[in-house]
Amino acid sequence: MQIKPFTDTPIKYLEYDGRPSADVKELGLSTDDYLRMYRELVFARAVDDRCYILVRQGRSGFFAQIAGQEASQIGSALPLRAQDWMYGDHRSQGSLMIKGLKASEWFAHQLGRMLDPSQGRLMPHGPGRRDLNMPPPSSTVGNQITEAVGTAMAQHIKKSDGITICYFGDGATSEGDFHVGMNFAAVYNSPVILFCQNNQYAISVKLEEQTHTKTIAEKAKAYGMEGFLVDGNDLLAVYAVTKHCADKARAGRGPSLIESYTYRYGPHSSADDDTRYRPKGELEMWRTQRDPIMRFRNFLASQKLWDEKKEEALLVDVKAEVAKALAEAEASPVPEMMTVLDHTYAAYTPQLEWERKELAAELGV
Amino acid sequence: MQIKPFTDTPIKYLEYDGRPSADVKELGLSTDDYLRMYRELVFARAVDDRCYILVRQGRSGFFAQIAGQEASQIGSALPLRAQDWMYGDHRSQGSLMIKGLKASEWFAHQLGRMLDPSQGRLMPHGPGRRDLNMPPPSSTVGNQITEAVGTAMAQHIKKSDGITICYFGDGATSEGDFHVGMNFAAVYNSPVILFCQNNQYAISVKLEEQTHTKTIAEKAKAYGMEGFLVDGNDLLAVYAVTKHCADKARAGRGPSLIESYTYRYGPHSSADDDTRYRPKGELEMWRTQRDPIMRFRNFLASQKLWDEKKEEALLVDVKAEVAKALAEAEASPVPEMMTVLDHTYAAYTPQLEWERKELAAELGV
Amino acid sequence: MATVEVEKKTTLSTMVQAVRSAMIDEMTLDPNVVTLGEDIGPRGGVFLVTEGLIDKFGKDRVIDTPLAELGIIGAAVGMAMFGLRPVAEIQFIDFLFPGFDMLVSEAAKMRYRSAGQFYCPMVVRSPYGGGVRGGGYHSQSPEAYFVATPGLKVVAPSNPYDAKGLLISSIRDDDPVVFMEPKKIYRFQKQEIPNGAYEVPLGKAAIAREGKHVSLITFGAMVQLALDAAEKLKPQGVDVEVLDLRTLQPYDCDAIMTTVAKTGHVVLLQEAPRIGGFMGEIAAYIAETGIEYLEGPIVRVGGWDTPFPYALEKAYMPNVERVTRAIKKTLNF
Amino acid sequence: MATVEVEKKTTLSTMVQAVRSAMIDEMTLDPNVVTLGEDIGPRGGVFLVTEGLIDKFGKDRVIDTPLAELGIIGAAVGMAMFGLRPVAEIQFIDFLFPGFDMLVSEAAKMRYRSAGQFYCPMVVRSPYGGGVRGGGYHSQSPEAYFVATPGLKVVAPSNPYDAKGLLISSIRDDDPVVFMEPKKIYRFQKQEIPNGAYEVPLGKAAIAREGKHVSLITFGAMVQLALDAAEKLKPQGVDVEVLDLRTLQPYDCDAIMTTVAKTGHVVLLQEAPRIGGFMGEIAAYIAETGIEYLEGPIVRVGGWDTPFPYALEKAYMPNVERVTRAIKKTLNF
Ligand SMILES: Cc1ncc(C[n+]2csc(CCOP(=O)(O)OP(=O)(O)O)c2C)c(N)n1
Ligand SMILES: Cc1ncc(C[n+]2csc(CCOP(=O)(O)OP(=O)(O)O)c2C)c(N)n1
Ligand SMILES: [Mg+2]
Ligand SMILES: [Mg+2]
Repeated sequence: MQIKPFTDTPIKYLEYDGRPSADVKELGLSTDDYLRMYRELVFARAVDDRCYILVRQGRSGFFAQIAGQEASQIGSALPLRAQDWMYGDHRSQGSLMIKGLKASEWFAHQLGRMLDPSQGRLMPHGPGRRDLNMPPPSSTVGNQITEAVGTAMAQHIKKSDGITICYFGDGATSEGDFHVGMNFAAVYNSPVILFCQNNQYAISVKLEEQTHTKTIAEKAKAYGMEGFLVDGNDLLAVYAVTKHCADKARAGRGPSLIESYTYRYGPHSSADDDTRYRPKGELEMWRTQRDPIMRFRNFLASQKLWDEKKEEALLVDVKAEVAKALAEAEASPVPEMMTVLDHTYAAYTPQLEWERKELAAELGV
Repeated sequence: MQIKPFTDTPIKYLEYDGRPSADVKELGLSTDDYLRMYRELVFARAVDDRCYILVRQGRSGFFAQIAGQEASQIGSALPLRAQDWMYGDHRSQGSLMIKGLKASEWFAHQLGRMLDPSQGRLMPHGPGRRDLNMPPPSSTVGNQITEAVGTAMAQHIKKSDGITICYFGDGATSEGDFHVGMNFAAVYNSPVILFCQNNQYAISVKLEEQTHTKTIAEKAKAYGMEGFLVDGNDLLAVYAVTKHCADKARAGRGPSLIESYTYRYGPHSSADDDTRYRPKGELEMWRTQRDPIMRFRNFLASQKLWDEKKEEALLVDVKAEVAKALAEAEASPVPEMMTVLDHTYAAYTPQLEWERKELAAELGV
Repeated sequence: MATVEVEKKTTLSTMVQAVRSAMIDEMTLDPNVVTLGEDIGPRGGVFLVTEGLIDKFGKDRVIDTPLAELGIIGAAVGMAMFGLRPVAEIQFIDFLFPGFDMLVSEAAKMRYRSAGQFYCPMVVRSPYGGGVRGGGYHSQSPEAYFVATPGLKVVAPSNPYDAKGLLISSIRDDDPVVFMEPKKIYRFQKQEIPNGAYEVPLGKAAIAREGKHVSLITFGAMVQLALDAAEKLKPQGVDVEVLDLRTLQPYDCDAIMTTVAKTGHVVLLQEAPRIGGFMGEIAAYIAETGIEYLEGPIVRVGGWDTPFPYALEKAYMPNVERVTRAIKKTLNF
Repeated sequence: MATVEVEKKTTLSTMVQAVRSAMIDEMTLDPNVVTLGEDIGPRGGVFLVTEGLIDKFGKDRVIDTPLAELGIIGAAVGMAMFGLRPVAEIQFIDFLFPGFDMLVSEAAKMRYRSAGQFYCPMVVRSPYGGGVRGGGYHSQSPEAYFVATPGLKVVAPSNPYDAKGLLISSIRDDDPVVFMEPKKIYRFQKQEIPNGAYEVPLGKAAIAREGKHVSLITFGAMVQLALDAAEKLKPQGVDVEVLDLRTLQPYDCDAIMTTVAKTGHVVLLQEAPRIGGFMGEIAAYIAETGIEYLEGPIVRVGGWDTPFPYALEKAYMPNVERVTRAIKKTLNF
C-alpha cells in the first residue's frame, strides 16, 4: 500500500458516489471485512440517533453527535490492535466502540449508571477503559495530545510493540497542546498518530477563522513530521492512511499527523444551536451528497455485495442490538451517593475520612 | 528593497569577511547611518562587558550577555519608530537601548537602583519604559508573544500607525505561547514582527533537540505567515529584513516571522556553566570568524570609512560613555524599603494598608 | 464620550441579560472597551451573553477568537497595556487554565514589575460553579487560585442587579479583574435593573439578610442557598445573617468584622472544595482579627475535597441540610 | 528489582545531593522510574540535581525536553498512565504555569474521572521560594494553588534527610505529587543521610523543636527561620514549639491538633503572600476543630500581598523580627 505525502487534495479511495477511484484491492480487505465495516458505520449512526433521543427526553444531560463523522472514526480505529493505546476526545465514541467499548457501556455513560466504566463521574463525552488501553477523553480541549505523546514515549522506552492514536478536532489545533504535543512527538520520534477530525467547525468558529492555512495537515511540516490529508467521509481512505501511519509507527519510523476532512451533522452538542452559524444549504449538501455511510453502501453495491434486502435485515438487526444495549444500561444502577468521595486518592486521606463521616450524617446512612 | 521569501540559506548582505555580497545601496543608508550603526555595536558590546564585570564583582545578581548577538539586536531595532511597541525578552538589552533605554538605566537595572525604570522590581533581564512603548520583558519564556500580538491587534483596532516587534529565542518556539501568538497574528493579520533570535541554544539544549526542523523560519508556513531566515550576525541583512517586515506591517500586509541566526558568546546567564554542553572549538569559531562587529568593521573598511585611528578614538569615547552611565547608575539610590508594597494595585487595598502598618512597625519607621 | 439612550428606567432581567446589558452600556460609553473570546461573535457566546454584540459593535470590538485561552488572555494583556479595556470571555472557567500563566504571571504582576508604568485594565469574565449537570469540567469554582494571586481582583455577583453594576465597576477598574458568573443562577431570577450604566463598588460586601445569631458568609450562587437555609432555620428560632461578599479580593474586612462582632458565630459557605479554598482565608482573617468575638468554632461548608462529580452532583454540592448542620455545630458549641 | 550497592552507611549531603541520591536510588531499584525536564541531561539541571544521571541511566530514562512545561507535565501524565513513574523537573516552580492545566485538569483528576482505572504515579519536583535574589519569577511559593486542587499531594522538605526520604515516598506513591524543593537551603546545611533508599512517610509532620508556649507551624525553608526565631525568644522565657508539616496535602491533622492543644497559641509561617495562602487552610482547620484550645488569635506570618520583589527582597520575606512580633501578638492577647 503506497500513501503519497501531503497535497491539498484529500486522499480518496472512493468517489462521492461510491465507485472506487483507487485500487481498493491493495488494502487486502476481504468481503467479510467490508461487511463488518459497513455494519459498524450503520451501528454507530444508530447509537448516535438513539442518544439524541435520550437527550431530547431529558434523560441524558449532554451529548455530542458523531453523525457525519462515522467513516472518520471507524476507519481510523480499525487498524489498531489490543496493545495500542487510544486517546479520544469529546466526540469519538465511534472510535472508542471499535476499540472495544460496548454500546451498553456507552449508553450507561450517557445515563450516568454503574455500567459506565467511568461510573458516572464524567459528563458523558466518553469514558475510558483501562483494559482496552483507552484513557477517559479529556474535557479540556487538547489536553489528551501531550498525554498521548507521553504514552508513546513510554511505549518506546519500554520497548512495547504498541502504538498510540490521539483524536482531536480542528479547533484543538489552536491550543498550545497541539503545538507542544506535535513537537515532542517529532523530537522523540514517538510511535503516535495524531488524528485530527476536521469537521470544519469548533462550535461556531469556522476553520478559516481558526487558522490561516487551508489545511491542518500542512502544519505537520513545521514539526518535521509527515502530514496526510484524507477524505474523512471515505471509510477506505481513512482506513488506508491510518493503517499506513500505524505500520510506520510500529516500524519505528515515527509520528504522523492525519487530517480527516469531514463534517458534523448535529449541533456542536446538545447545548448548541447550530442554526446561528451554519450557512444555509451547507448541512443539506453534506447530508445528501457526502454522507459516509451512503458512500460505502454504494461502494458495496458497486461490488455486488449489497442490496435492499441485506440493508433491511441489517437495520432490523442493528435496531435490536441498540435496544438491547440501552436496556442493559438502563438496568444498571445509579452510583451510590456515598461513593462520591472514592477515587480521589489511592487511599482516603484523613480529611476525606472526616468528610465521609459528615456525608454519612447528612445522608442519614 | 526586495526581500525574497524563505529559503534555508540565510539572507546576507555582507560576506563573513565584511565585503558586500548584495547591493547595500538599496538600503538607502548614509555614511552617518553606517557610522552610527557601528558605534551602537561597539557600545552594546562595551556595556555587555561592563555588566559581566559587575556580576563577577557580586554587585549584580543576574546577567544574560548579548555578546555575539549585537547585530541581531541592533539591526532589528533600528527600523522601528517611536510609536512602535517593542516587547523584549530576557536577552534584548541591545534592542531596548536602541529603542531609547539609557545605558545608565540599564546599569541601574543591573544594580537595582531607582534610576532603573522598573525601580529594582525585576531580576535584571530588562526593564520596560512606558514612554517608549516598551513593556518590561517577561521572565517566563514566551509570555511576551501573545501580548505583543494583542498590542498589535489593538494598534489595528485603534487605527494607530504603530507596529509591534516581539523578541524571543529559539527555545521559546517550543512553548504554547509561540504557537498561539503566531496563530492569532496570522488570523487577525496583525501588524507585528515576531523576531526569533536563534542563538542555537536554550540554555544547554541545542536546536536539533528543541525541534525537528532545520530552521525556525520555515514554521511560519504552518500559520499561513511569511517567514524569513536572516544571517543574524550581518547587521545590514538584519536591518534590511526587519525594515521590509516593518514596512509590510505598516502597510497592513500583516505579520512576519524572522529567524535571526546567531550565536551567544557568554554562558546562558551568570548562573550558567556553558562548558558542560558546548562542543570544543565551536565558540572559538564564532568569535573569530563570525563576529558581527568585526564583520561590520571590515565592511566599513572595505568602503574606506574606517581605520585604526577611528577605531581607537571610538573605543576611548565609548569607554568614557559607559563609565559615565555606570557612575550615574551608582549615584542613584536603592529603593526605600517601605515601597515594597507599592504598585500591587492602582490603590492600596485594606489588606495592604494593614500590611503597610505591620511593615512600618517591623522596620521601625 | 457617547451617551447611552435610556427609554424606560429599568428592565426586568436575568443575570445573563444584566451582564449583557453591562457590556452594551460600557461598550457604548467607552470606545476602548472591546471583548474577545470563543464563539462570542455570531453565536453570541454559549450562554448568549454577547448575543447581538457583533452586529452592534463590529468585528473589531467583538472578537471571535481561535480556540486558545492562552491567546485570549495573552492578547487581552497586550491590549490592556496599549490602552484598551478588554473584556475576555472564557467559555467555562474550567477552561481558563491553558491561559492561567498569562493571568498570574503577566496580568497580575505587570503593574508591580514595571513600578506602576504598565498595568492591565482588563476583565476576564467566565461562568463558574455547579448545579447544572456539568460534571468535572463545567462546574468548578476555582476562586482560590485567583485570590492567592496578588495583583488580581476577584468578583462574583449573586443577583442580576449586582452583576451589571459590578461588571461595570470591573471594566472601569484599572486592575485585572476575574469576574466569576454563577451559571447556576444565570436565569434563576429576574430583577428590575436600571437601564444605562451604574456601578456597584468593588470591595464592598452586602448584607443579603439581617440576623442576629450567626453570620453565614458566602458569595455567588451560594447566597441563595444561604437564604434558603436561613428560612429553614427561622421556625427553629435561629436568626441567620447572610453576608454576600461580592468581591473576594480585596474582601470587605469591615463588613466581615461587623457581622462577626454582632453574632459571635460564623459559618463560611462556598461551592469549591474546602481544603485550600477561599473561605480558609476568611476563617484565618477572623481567627486573627476577631477571635475575641467568637463564641463557637468557625465552620466551613463547601464541596467535598474531590474533583467535581457528574452523576453524584447532588451528594457533592452544599445543600440546606449541610448548611444547617454547620450552623448548629457552631451554635451548639 | 536490582539492589542498590551500599558501601558506607551514610554520606554527608546537602539537600541537592540528597535529592540526587534519591533519584539515583529509585532509578536503580525501579526501571519504571524516568525523569524528564529542561536541561536535565548533559547540563545536569540548573541546580545540578540530575548531574551525571544521563550517563548512568541513558537518554531514554533521563530525558532532556524542549522548552515546554505543558509538554513536560503532559507527557509525564501519559507516561504515568502507561505504567511508568515519571519524575518531571520544572526548572523553577514559577515556570510551572504553562503546564498548570495538565497538572490540575488532568493529573489531579484522572483517577477520579476514570473511577480508579487510570491514575498518575508521577512527581513534579521543582525548586521554590525566595532568598536567592531571584526576583518575581525565581522566588515564588505557589503551594496554595496545588493544595486547593483535590487529587494532588504536596510535599516540601526542610532538610536533606527528609528531602531524600520524602522524595522516595513521593515516587513510590500512586498519586501525583508536587514536590517543592526550597532552593534557598539547597546547599545551606549538610547532614549525614543513609546511602540506599529509605522512606519518610507522606502526610506526617515532624516536631522540629519542642516547646510549650506557642506552636509555630511551618514547612520548607521557613523551618530554619522558625528555629532561629525560637532561639531568639528563648532568653525572653518564651518556649516555642516548631512543627514542620513536611506534607501540605494531606496535612497532618493529628500533629497540628496535638501541638495546638499543648500550647494554646498558634503562629503560622509561610513565605507566600498571606491572602489566599496555604496557611489560611491550617488556620481554618484549627478554628473549626481546635477553637477550644485557643488562648489567643491565630497569627499568620508570610510574604506581603504583592508579587515577589527583587531589590527589596529583604523587606518582603518573613524574618525573625516579623515572626517574633507575631508570637508576641498571640501570647500577649
Ligand atoms: C480548553 C477548552 N476551551 C473551550 C472548551 C469548550 N469547547 C468544547 S468543544 C469546543 C470546540 C471544539 O472544536 P473542535 O476541536 O473542532 O472539535 P469538534 O467539537 O468540532 O469535534 C469548545 C470550544 C473546552 N472544552 N476546552
Ligand atoms: C516558561 C519558562 N521555562 C523555563 C525558564 C528558564 N529559562 C530561562 S531562559 C531559558 C532558555 C531560553 O532559551 P531561548 O529561548 O533560546 O533564549 P536564549 O536564552 O537562548 O536567548 C530557560 C529554559 C523560563 N524562564 N521560563
Ligand atoms: Mg471541529
Ligand atoms: Mg536560544
